[in-house]
Amino acid sequence: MSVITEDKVKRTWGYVAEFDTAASVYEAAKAMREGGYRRWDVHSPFPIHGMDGAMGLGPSFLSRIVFCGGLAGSLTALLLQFGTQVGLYPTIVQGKPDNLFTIPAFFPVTFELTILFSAFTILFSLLVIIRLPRLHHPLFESKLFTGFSDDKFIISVEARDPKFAREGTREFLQSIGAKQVELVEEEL
Amino acid sequence: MKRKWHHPEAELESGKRVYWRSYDELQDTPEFREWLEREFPRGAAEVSGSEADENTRRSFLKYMGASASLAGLGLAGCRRPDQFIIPFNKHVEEQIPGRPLYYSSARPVAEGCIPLVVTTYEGRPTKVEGNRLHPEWKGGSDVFTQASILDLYDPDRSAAFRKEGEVLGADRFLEEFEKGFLEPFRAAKGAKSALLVGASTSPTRDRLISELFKVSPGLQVFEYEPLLSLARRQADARLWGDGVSAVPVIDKADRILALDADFLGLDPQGESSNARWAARRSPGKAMARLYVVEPAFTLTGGVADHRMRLASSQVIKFAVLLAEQLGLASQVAPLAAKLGLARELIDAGWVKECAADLQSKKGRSLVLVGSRQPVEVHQIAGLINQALGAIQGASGPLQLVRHGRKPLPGIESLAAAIRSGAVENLVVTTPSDPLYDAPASAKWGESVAKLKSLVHLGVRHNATGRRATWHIPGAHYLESWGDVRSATGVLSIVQPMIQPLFGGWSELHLLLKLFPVPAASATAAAGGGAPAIAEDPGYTAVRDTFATLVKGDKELAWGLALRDGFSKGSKNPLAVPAAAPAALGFEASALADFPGPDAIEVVLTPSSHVWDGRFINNSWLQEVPDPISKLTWDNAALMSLATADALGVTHDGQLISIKGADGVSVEVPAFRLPGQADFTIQVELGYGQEAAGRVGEGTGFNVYPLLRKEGALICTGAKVERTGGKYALAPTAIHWSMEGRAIVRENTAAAYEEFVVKGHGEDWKNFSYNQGMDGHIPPNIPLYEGPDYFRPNKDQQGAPLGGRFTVDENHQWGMTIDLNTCIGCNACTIACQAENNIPVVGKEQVINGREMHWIRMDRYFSSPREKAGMTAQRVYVPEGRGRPAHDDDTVEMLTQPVACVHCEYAPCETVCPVNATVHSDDGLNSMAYNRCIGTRYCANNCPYKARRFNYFDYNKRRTSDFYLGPLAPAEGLGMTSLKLQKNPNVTVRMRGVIEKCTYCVQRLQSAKIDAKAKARDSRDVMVPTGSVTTACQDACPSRAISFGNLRDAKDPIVKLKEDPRNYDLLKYIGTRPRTSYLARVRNPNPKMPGAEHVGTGSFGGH
Amino acid sequence: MIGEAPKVHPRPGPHGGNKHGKTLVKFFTRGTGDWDMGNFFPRWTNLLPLKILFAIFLVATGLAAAVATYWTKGYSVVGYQPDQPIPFDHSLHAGQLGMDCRYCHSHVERSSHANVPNAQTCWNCHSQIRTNSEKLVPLRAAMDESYAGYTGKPIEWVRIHKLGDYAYFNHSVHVNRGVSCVSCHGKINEMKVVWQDKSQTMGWCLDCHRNPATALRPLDQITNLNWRAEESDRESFYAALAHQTGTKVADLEKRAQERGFETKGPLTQKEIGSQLKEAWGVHPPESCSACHR
Amino acid sequence: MSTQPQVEQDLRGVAREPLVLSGRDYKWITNRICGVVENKQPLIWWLVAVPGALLSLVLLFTLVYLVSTGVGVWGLNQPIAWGWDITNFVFWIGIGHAGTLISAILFLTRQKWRTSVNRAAEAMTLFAVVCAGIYPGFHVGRFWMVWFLAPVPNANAIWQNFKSPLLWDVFAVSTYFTVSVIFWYIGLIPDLATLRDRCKPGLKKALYGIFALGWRGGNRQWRHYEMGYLLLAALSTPLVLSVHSVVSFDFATSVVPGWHTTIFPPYFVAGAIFGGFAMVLTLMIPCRAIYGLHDMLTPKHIDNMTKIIVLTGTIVGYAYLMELFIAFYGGNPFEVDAFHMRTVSGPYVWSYWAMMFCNVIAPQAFWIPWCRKNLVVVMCVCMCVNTGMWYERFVIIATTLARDFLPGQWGYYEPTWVEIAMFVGSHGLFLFLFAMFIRFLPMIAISEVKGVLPQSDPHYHPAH
Repeated sequence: MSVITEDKVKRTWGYVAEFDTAASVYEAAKAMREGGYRRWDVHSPFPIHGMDGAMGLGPSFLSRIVFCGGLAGSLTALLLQFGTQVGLYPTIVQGKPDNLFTIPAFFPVTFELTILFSAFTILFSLLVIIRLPRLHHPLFESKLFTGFSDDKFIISVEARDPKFAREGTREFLQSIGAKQVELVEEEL
Repeated sequence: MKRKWHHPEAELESGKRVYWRSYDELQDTPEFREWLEREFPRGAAEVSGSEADENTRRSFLKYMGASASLAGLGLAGCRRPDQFIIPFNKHVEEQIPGRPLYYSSARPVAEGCIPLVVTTYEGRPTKVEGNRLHPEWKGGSDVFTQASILDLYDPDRSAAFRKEGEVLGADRFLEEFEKGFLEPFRAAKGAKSALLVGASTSPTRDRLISELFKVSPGLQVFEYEPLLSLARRQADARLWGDGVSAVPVIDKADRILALDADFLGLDPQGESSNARWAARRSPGKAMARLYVVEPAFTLTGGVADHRMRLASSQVIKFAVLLAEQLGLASQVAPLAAKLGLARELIDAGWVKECAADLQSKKGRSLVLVGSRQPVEVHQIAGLINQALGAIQGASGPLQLVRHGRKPLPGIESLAAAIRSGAVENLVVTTPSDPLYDAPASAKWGESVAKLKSLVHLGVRHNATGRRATWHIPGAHYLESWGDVRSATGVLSIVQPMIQPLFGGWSELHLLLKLFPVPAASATAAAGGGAPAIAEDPGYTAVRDTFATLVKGDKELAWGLALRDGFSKGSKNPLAVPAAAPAALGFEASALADFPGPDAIEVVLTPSSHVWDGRFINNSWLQEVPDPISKLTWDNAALMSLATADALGVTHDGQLISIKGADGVSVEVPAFRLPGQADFTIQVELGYGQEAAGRVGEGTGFNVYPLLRKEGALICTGAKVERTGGKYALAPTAIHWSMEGRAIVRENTAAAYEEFVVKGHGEDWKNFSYNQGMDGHIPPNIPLYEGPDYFRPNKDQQGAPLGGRFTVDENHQWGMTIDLNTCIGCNACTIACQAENNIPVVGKEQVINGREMHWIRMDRYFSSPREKAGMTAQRVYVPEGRGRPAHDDDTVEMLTQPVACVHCEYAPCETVCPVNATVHSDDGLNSMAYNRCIGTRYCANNCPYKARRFNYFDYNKRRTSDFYLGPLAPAEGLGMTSLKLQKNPNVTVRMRGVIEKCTYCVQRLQSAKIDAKAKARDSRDVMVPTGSVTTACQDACPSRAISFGNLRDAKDPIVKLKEDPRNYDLLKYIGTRPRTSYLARVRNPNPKMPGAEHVGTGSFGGH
Repeated sequence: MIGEAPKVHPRPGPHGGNKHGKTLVKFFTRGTGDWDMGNFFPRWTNLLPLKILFAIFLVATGLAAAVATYWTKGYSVVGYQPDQPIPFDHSLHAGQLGMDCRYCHSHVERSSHANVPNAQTCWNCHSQIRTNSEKLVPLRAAMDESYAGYTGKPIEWVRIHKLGDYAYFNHSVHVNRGVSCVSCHGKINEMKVVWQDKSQTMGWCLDCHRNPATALRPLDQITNLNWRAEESDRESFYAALAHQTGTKVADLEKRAQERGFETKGPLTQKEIGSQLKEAWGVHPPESCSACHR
Repeated sequence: MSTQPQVEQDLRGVAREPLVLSGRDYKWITNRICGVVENKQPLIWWLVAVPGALLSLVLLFTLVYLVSTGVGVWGLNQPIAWGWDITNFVFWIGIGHAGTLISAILFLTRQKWRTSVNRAAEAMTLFAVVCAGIYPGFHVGRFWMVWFLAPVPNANAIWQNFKSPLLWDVFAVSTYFTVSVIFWYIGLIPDLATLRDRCKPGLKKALYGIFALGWRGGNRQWRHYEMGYLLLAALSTPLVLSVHSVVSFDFATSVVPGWHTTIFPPYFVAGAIFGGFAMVLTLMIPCRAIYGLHDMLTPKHIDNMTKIIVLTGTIVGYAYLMELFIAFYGGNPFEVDAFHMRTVSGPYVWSYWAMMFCNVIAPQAFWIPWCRKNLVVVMCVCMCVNTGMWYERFVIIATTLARDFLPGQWGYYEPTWVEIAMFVGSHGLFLFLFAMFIRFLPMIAISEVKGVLPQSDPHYHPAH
């Protein structure tokens, strides 16, 4: 499904459809899901409450990764402190022990490093999961699309979706309440 | 991977001034000079003041022995600059690079000497300590002696021969001096010439002067120092005959009455009085009792059992009243008639009980009189002492020593002779500065103007030196040969440690120059040895004298005297007094009235900083806080609170003008202190000099104008009023009260008897151990056991905690400070400063509260009224001074040296984020300067506030340049010679690091290393008992500081730690300090008025 | 409106930004023109973050490795081999001629410093031997008063080993307690020109202070730089040690066994060191104040 | 204030007032908030930014002077080794708590009104932590050796002392800063996308675009994003509490009477929230007026925050009294004396009572509804609290050190011009950074405010 224009090869990426209100896009999302679409998304200026359910998405699995990150932080901190204070070069400060009993003194740093590692895990795993940074995206070719960051609600459907049909999908989108529908093509 | 670096040909700095000189066998050979310059290129570079070198020099300076180190910052990759090691060409005997050498010597003082052992590193004397072998002194020194080493290196010392102010080279000066002064002098056989010398007990000087009389019969000799007690000499001569002085032997007295006599402090009498006094203060044994009558707190008054504050001019009345009580009424009758109100104003009960107590210990009682008291008081005291049987030859507390020196006329006679034209040429060698400190009666300025020529020999280029026709730089006592007798006559040789840094002459050198050319002493050849030493002509003179004084093998005796620091059996004989001295004709002069608001009494005292002014340029002394007022860098008019109120003085530092009886007026800042006699103002002499040097410039106020007559240090009838001005004083302590906390603990001898001697079980704890909060410390229930430094490591691998940390099984260091014998004299503070390279910060920084002394002498006042109600003295006066709102006769002074106490559980350690201060295996709280980043958290968390922070580059910059930072001149000090004093075994700290007492860890380490090196393949690595001492311990004149190895059962410290008086400062916090204190014991006479308050300073609070 | 074909612009291909030589700055600051719609960032920017990440990783690793290698005393100090005024050959004197270290470094057993010898020490022999050698000119200038170039100036040796000014090392305690010269200075007896052989960092000091057994040797072998534990005779070592400590050889051997050493075969440094440490009570300090004060 | 009658009406309305007034829609919100960034800044902005920049230079100069010359340029001395340096550190760190706290705790507790203030508060947090970090960093004697605090392997084979509260501080503060930056940045991403999409191509668009990371606002992103944000909030909450607790450990774990107090951690945390909210109000009330944000920063917001201030102020007051009571009841005379000298007889009594007035008395005004509504009163009280919180730290640090165990080493401390200049300079830096924030970043979280509009509920129908 490629079109050759001048010297460029273009490929149809999909459709974007614009909605005016959260309520309408919510209903439309339900319809999309019921319509059997798989590769589509709802773009909104803010996270719409209940949209996950409407789109049929489960809860995020980010928390499990972060737990591992936090655990790594705790262990790093304990290892660093115990290793240096008891293993590598024990020193006597204020008659405090240089064995297991000294661990309570390590709690603050352990705690902080747990948080720090967790936070970094959140940041980096979030970026990986949502595939950002990605500065160039076919959706940005669309005129309609940028409205998502202002006051519009956008449903995008990818051409790769098995249910995608050049005309059928447009009509479907219009039928579920899209105010405007635009074909998005990407250059190759 | 070997890489080669090619270094450029080293440039030899030739023609630069070399300070590195020493009397050593090979001294002054080219090798030696080269060695000195090359072996220590950094030292040499500093001496030569090379800016380039200074710029590359690291701030952590270490004056290493035979190793050169000129470090750059040593960045990676870039090679450090090449440094050189320059060994001697020929070996210098006994010199091992890196090891100190110790020599005996003595510091001459007016009426005797302080025998010393001097530490030298490769020819540089760095530290003086009391000579423990000396039969009379047995170690110990004083604050001036400790600081005298700094004078040696004072860059502002007189360094040039001057003719009429113009600097001449030594050779040219000698030539012109020979022609211009010496030849005419010799030709005239001393006619119309006079010699003005300081007080000295040097047999060689006496011999030279008497020989000089023979060849120069016209010569006259005078003696002057402003603080000599002419009255005492006069009284001694009248009472016991010429050439005899009465020397108190304090440890033979059971009862001592000090009449305005600070014999433990600034008015020393006898020998080693502090140690002797301390020896008699052991509770449980027969304790001596000390009564003090004085106008203002002195160190002696501070430790007195009973103290009466009484104007100095009224002490004579007290003496008369006492004499009456002791049955000498007839002798003092002419004075008794003039007592006036004294019978009412002086507490009769006090006098009576005091007299009774003295009487009760007949033969063991002693009355001492202060130097400034008039001759009458000395005479009365002499009578009393005789009546009390104090004079019993060698066994009595007062010994009549026949020294045989003839008294010399004073400066007033000299001035008269000058004005009359009898003296035209004057040679001044006195260590004082007559143009600055001569009494008004001498009209010295006027007299000097009449002189044809004035020769001045002085270590300082002072006012006299500036006025002199011929000024000769003097040699420091560590630079010159000499000899000296102690008060009882023990002969010591003053050995030079180094050639005169600035080419100065000793007094003997100058005297010898006055002889006709084939010098009298040159006839006696100095035996076969050491020709090089003969460079100082004093050497032969001293040896000649010595030869006349000893019998037997003179060579051996000389060697022994040099080694031991004294000549055996050289004590002066004792005189036998007439059975009863004839009634002495008292001058029936009028006795001064009690001072009042309109007629204030001004007492001029020696300064605890600058003595009579001669130490004005000694920054250590300037900065050490006065033991009582805690003032630094200045003198002030000390007055009681009542006096201050009467004069309208509301804040310390307000300027007052003191107008003497004859109209002379001086301006001084006021400073209020408790315990002073009302309407008596005490001011220190010696300040406000114009020709002072960079350190002393602009410090303090000159009160010598109030000195109207020689020795007239008590000025009555002065008018005092505020001038409206203010002056910034720099006291280091702003609080008087212990706030009811049992910090310095004391109790009475009776309580000791009750609780310790006769007590059972834990009764002893009631004496001092349980004072304050320590009586109710809750039990400590730890989760884990802390390290036990006294439990043996199970195995070399094992540790008390199961961790890796092991303790040193041979050494655990500990210290006790006996507050009973510590009088608070500061000798330890200065000794510590000298030993540990502690910088001076200057007055501005002292005002900012940043003094660096590792030992701080805390001083508190307490009185029963304070104890009665704790709120009474919690009055905050803006400017940060908490003032007790009381001042009464029962006020007591308590002193306590506080340094790092080396807590086993040290709060400072746990808070350091970078492990810069941790515990060592031998129980030290060690401080790694090179790891410290300077968060100062440790200083905050130290309950003893013993940590000092280098807020600026104190060692690198002049005190005036601190705020300029890097903009200040790179070598801003202009004081390079001062660096030669530094102890090479102690890091010189840079800015931004904390420092504190280390227990002289350099000494401990070197002792441990020596023990190990000696042990070789044996396990016996314990440091021999008593072989390691700390600097403060060595310096303490009363042996209050004990230090030792707690793991060595033979060490006395172990016993002291078990003393019932032993207590830990702030034990409540649970820091387990290694330095503990022994509580003070006062020995009040229960019959005395106010006796119930004595020794209760630490009672009542917490 | 729906389905309107987007405008097509001549624009860089997938890798155009780079290929067409546009600098990033130009790219970001290009004028608005007709770029009001469409992707602002070219496609290649999508890979940019990964590339940057990778580059940072590479640079950081390289930097760390470089610092760890070159910014250490091991690199900057070890191997320092300056020219000396006299090319004194240790391999000849201490090696071939077998002179004891202490002949020249005479105070090493008494002082913190191992002194560099006085010129007199050299002169003892070299007033007789090789007096005319070119190499010895500085010595003659210092010592030989009959020499034309006599100056009396001492010889300036270039310092090789230097610790921080705040570290107080003491030779005497080491050489008297079984630490050989070779432990810190390497095989000087094989060096023609001396170089620094060990980094002499604090960590390096501590390695030995924590495990002194790795360095201790019998006291008569301190200056024998060729001594090897493996070549020592087991029986005589134990006999001497037993004699010195007043114990039985059997006890010592039992101790060795307890420590896990073979009691047969050649001795090892570990075994000797551990026995000597025990026998002499060697307990090197790890406290700061041992070396810093 | 055309909307005022409307507001009044709304306030009189039923149960919950709307969080955004005047029935504003998405477009309006976008335009209004982005407008602040896109339009020219008003004169007053310049009046803040330029002096702020100049004062930052003063700070820079004093820091150079400090490091090159020595800590002695401050007025510190022997008993008082910490003065304005650590006072300012704790002060700024305290202020730095409100931001993350508002973001995190209010987020976790579903306080939707946070959306209007959290962005600015978080920015304030960061800038305050920057200001705070300067002090402990530079207060050390050898600044060039500060890297000793970092546990890196080194040739000396020595390590840090992990038992030191100061080292805990290093970890806590740096963690706090890092996590706050992450939290703030993650929150910013959607808004940066908004700005990006509104920008014309150019450098600005490039920068916003880069930092927006190509955000497309798809729900498949939002769901992870929301989880990430929630987790960060969950982590930040204990972090906030821990940081000031750790800061308080600097004092609480010491032996100094007046510091050695177990009440310190909660007391410090409450104080930090207290001071932080006051600072948020101090900054937001002017911003609201200048940039016309009345409909988003409603009286309800201010009312809520003043209530928190009065609550935390009372907690702090309780802590003050409790300290005194424990000192009295504990019977440790050193502690009794320490507090006696703090409150009655010491050299800094005035600062104690200044603190007492500012922190405990002044906020009591907020019990009265009129005071909570009157912005002048609110501003005055907030300024009082800002001052009072500074005094609190000064009282704790200086008065305690000036009078501790041994009267022989008691002292007095006053700041030098360098300390004063640094203090003023750090305020300049703070204001400058805040002005830059206003200028370049959306000061209200656009997407979050949109999210709390009634029409954002997918089940919202205007008819009802």
